[in-house]
Amino acid sequence: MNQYIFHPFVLPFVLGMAFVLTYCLVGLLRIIAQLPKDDRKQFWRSLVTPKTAWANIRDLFGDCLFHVKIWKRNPILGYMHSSIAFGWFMLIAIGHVMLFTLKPLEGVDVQGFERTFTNCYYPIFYKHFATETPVFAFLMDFFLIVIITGIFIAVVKKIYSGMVGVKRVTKFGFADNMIRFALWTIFPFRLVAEKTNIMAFWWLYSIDLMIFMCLLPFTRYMHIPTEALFILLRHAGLKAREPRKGFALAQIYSCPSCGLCIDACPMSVNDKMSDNTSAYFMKKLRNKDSEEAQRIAETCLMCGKCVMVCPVSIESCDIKFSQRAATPYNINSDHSYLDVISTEAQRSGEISVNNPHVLYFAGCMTQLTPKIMRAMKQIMEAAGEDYEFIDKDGGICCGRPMLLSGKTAEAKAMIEKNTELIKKSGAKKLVLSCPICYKVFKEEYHLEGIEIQHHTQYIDELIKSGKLQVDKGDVNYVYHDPCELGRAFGVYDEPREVIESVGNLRKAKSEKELSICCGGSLGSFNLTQQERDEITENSVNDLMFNHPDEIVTACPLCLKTFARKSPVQVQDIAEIVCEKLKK
Amino acid sequence: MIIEGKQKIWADYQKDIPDDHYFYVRSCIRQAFWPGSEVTFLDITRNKLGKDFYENPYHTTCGGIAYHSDTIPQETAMTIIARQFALMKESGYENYVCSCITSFGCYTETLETWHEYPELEAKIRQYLWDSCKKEFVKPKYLAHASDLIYKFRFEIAKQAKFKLVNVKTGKPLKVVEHIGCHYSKMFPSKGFGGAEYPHVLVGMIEAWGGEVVDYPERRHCCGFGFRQYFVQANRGYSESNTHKKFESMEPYEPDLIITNCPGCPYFLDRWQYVIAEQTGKTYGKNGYGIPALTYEEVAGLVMGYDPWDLGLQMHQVAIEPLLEKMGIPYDPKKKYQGVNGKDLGQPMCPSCIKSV
Amino acid sequence: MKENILIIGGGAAGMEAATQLQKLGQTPIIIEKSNALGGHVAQWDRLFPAFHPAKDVVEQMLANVKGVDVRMNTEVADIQRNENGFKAVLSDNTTIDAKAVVLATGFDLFNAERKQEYGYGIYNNVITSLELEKFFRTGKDERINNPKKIGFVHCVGARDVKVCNTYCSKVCCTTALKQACEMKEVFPDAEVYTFYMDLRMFGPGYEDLYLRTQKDFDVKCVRGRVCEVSEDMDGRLVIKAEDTLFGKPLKMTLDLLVLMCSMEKNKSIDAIQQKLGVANNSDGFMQIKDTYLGMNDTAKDGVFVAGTCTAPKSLPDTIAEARSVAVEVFNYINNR
Amino acid sequence: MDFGFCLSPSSHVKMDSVDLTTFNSLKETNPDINTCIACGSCTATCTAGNFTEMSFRRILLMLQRGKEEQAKKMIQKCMLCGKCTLVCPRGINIRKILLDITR
Repeated sequence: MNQYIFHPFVLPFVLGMAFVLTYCLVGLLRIIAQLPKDDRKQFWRSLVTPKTAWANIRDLFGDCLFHVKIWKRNPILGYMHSSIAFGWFMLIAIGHVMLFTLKPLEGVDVQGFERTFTNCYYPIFYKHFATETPVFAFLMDFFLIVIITGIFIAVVKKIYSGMVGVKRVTKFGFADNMIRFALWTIFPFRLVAEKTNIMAFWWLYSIDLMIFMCLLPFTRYMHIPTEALFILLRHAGLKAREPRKGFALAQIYSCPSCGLCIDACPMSVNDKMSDNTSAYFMKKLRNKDSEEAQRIAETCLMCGKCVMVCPVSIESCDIKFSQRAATPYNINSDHSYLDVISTEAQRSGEISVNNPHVLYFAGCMTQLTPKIMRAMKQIMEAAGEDYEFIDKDGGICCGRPMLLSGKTAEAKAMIEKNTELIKKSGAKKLVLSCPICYKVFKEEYHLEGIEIQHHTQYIDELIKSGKLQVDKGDVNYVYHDPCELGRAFGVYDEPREVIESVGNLRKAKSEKELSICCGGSLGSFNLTQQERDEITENSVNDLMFNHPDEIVTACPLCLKTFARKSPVQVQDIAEIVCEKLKK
Repeated sequence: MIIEGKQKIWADYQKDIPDDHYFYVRSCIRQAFWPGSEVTFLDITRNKLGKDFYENPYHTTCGGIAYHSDTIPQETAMTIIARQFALMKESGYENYVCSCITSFGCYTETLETWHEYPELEAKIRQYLWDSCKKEFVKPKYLAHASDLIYKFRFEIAKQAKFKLVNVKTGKPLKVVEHIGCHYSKMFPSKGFGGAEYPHVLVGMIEAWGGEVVDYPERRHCCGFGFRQYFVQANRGYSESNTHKKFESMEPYEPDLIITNCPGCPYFLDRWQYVIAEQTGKTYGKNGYGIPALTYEEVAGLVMGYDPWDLGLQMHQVAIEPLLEKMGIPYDPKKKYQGVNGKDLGQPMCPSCIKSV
Repeated sequence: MKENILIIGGGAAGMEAATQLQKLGQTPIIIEKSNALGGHVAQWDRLFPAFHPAKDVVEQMLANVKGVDVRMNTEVADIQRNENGFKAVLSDNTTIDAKAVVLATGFDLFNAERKQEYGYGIYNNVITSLELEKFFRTGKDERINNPKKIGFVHCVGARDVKVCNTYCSKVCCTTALKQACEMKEVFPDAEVYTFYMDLRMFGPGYEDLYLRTQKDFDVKCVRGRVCEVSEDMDGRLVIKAEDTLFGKPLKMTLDLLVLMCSMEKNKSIDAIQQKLGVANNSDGFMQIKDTYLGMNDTAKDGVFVAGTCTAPKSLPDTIAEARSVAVEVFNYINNR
Repeated sequence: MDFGFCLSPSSHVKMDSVDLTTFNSLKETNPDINTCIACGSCTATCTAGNFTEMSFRRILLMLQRGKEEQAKKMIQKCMLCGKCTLVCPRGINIRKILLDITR
């Protein structure tokens, strides 16, 4: 072949490219084939639905190239990512556009297969073979420099992560370190090669590319191609059903192991526990280390903060659920005794037949914090509500813990029994004190015609409607957002408004969607008391940032957990309202 | 096992037994279960040892069975006992010897209770007067018949024709001793050797050449337990107790069990047959059981009484292997011949445990 | 005023009382019947709750008591009260005039033979807590041959109407756990069981010891009193107890059984005690004047008590009482 | 032959022959289980215990006394609500242990 259009140094690149393209294509087909049938149908449909199609285009550019989410969170990291991703994209795009404008050296004319073959590496190595117009030359050099600045930041981040505002970075294995090194050197090599045309650098450049592409499927950089697919699947509205198949697989490969979730995770209070964060969970899944994946899935508090901060929007909690469900415990639950309960409850008059307007379901955890129950009773009395307690003498668990253990069928049985009891009461509104219950009631219960409210919402409504009269005091409160109320349902404003009507609200260091789990979460099976205590201490410190007089929360479990470690009094929102009821 | 430790305890738990002139009362059930035993006892003590034993023909049960079956109140049982004491007084005796362990327990319990509650004694005195117009005097000495054999064990050993020794090997026979619960478990100080390590039977075994087997369930009840046996549905409980003891003693391969209670040898003997029928298991060698004898029967064998005169054919577990071990001659043809050669009839052969 | 004070008993209480009285300018005279000071503590290897060597404590106390008149191998043969206080005749026929008497006669360990069902002195592998301490000190006891299963019986001779001791002996629970841990240290492969009725972890660090016993030493605590012990064919011990938390009787074979013997009042002092007119309480220990404010006083003027002669006590309690008795005696002498 | 009665099984827990495999392997992963002081808090607070005989304290004992099947049967009543873990004075991760028993 003509020396002006071919040189053996392009071969490593071509081989690498061929490999990675084949790999990605097979992977894509596999993922789509693994999707459950109706999910697949939904996916095809979403591609042609204008609304999702637009969202697809928006996110493909916004997330994959510009990394808008990372920009928002941390501009330095945003620049680092988008400079490399967008810069590289531009080099490839401009390179291809340039193909048509390149002036081949005289006497060279390539056609047919040869032309196609050349096209695949020409934009990458064009400088060796041809000259470009000054405009393109500028653009190509510009983006190359942009990329190199991004890489510079990456190197700095690797050495001093604190400088770019990151406390903990993901720990990597050999392949990941290797590909990272390849990535860091590709562009400097290219620059040197282009500027000096020394053959050795062209070789190095090409080999670097090959290393990068050959390692790509086996490292976190697989997220570059997969994320595009993941965005499409996500917009199609799919949910992970199995831990290592279909949609979940797309998510696993989309995880860039960027480590943002590591800092966000409440467990990252020490090195050992930070190994339980989502970044590692995804990595274990990718490496098919299902034993470790299972362990992490069972250790996770399921607070959802990693999902909230994930720049790729990976639903790691869903995957953890499916992981738990994939290897369920052989507990062989026998809840046949539930059948007797309804008749007994009816006979003993526990279930009211008076059709109360409001039915109050305290839940298991609230049974351990009778202060909340008493406060709710007084509040409802003061508001003149027509109410009834459904589980005054202990009730049936809401089913959420069963769900958390991956045992859907058993949870269903409890849900059905509670549904039956609640419906029998004839209430119009169900008020819950426990966000754990709230989540399952909102998501899994079918209580048509019955409004479900957490007591923060309910009290807010009572105050706003004027049914409940409260005095404003001068206590400075800080509010802790329970994970399953805040991040799960965005109930951020109601509790804050309630608190402001009875006192002053101070801000925590991390609030709302960034609120740190109290450490008591039922989501985790494995954490020991000492580990939980460490999490709690960290969370309390965060809440104490502005020196409040009291910590207020809206979850019995958070209340109990904080009370162990808090330097100030911890109360439920219902309690502080109760204290300020107008006499 | 530290034998000095036991000897220390044995020395601590000794009691005075008068040398002669005893008022003897019989056991209700022993006469039916082991008809040779009491006869042998009286023959040995009266004729071989030359002691004065008097039996009053009007004496009755002590009431123990009814008392322990919760069918009569304590006052009734005490009044029956008071009458026995009255008979002793009328006969001019003051050393009371009973054949039955449960009687011994009841007499001891009564005397101790009266000691603690004299008003109860007065009440019983009145009851006895009201019912029988009799007056009693409390015995000067109370002993169980086995205490007497214990006391005279060396004299018996002197007159012995056979020893508790395997004549073929020359080794002492391994003997399990089983004490009736009512002997000293209620009042440890009333039995030779106390409650934990009773010496009454151990003393006989050692004096007559045997070797005592101390096995983990030594203390356990034979399983009679009165109420447990009397109700058929509860008998499994009684049998299980015996079973437990045999399971525990089995590894020691005992040649013989010696007992001092009416019920114990009966249950240790008969339940071996029932266990064999139910589980197919026998505890002696070659499909035989382990003979469970009364101390009088053993004393009789040692002194050379004819086994069939001692009534050993009344045992379910075949006695022949033991007789052969001890080298005691016997006529197999006479096993089921009564007095004057009368045919007693042969029992049905059990299916599991060997009877001959 | 510098007076003679007769201290009967050279154990922890007697030594500490003498030390303090000497510091207060008095002349304490210790009468010790054995040939060494230190009492029971000197027979112990390590002390609960932190496995502190008993030797260290005893040596410190011996150093402290230096200069005190100690009469070893001596007993008080007779004692009379007179107008100057007391006149004691010792077993070596010397006499001592003293202003006050401190009874620091301590305790006797319950004679385990009395609980016949446990077979102490009958079965080879039943030993007492004191003998185990000796094993820890000397490493020698022919009955302890690499046992695989070890049992500890609490409350031997305590809380037991059958031996006429209805009181709790206070220190045996903690001692049992301490010894159980030590056995695990010596025989890491052994299974160690303790049979308790209640675990009375009454002092600082004791509950931590309990937790360590369970967690770090894997000692199994069974709630139930061992009721009988037998020997099997191999000379191993078969024990029966009820696992009262499980509600079922339990039977197991052990290689070694350690009896946690209770404290009883040292009876060798009975005659002198009688002469001094000091009564016993219902537990058989010396009667103190008042539970709260008169724990060192007896009903008799000038006769004081300290340590385990009045009730079972731990070593820190004993030392505290010994110190308080010194102050009591000092005030008594100066206020007369 | 039918006697109208039969040997009754011994009620003794025979510790010499108890199979502790499950308990010991559980101990490897959850050393906490040794620290139970049988206070009964777990049983008293148990949501399922409100309706059934469910008792974690007894489950631990069952495993140590060779009644594994009985223990597993009892665990079936559990609703996994986690109250027991919250009230345990020794900080034992009860819910996790219950799940691990059934692994």
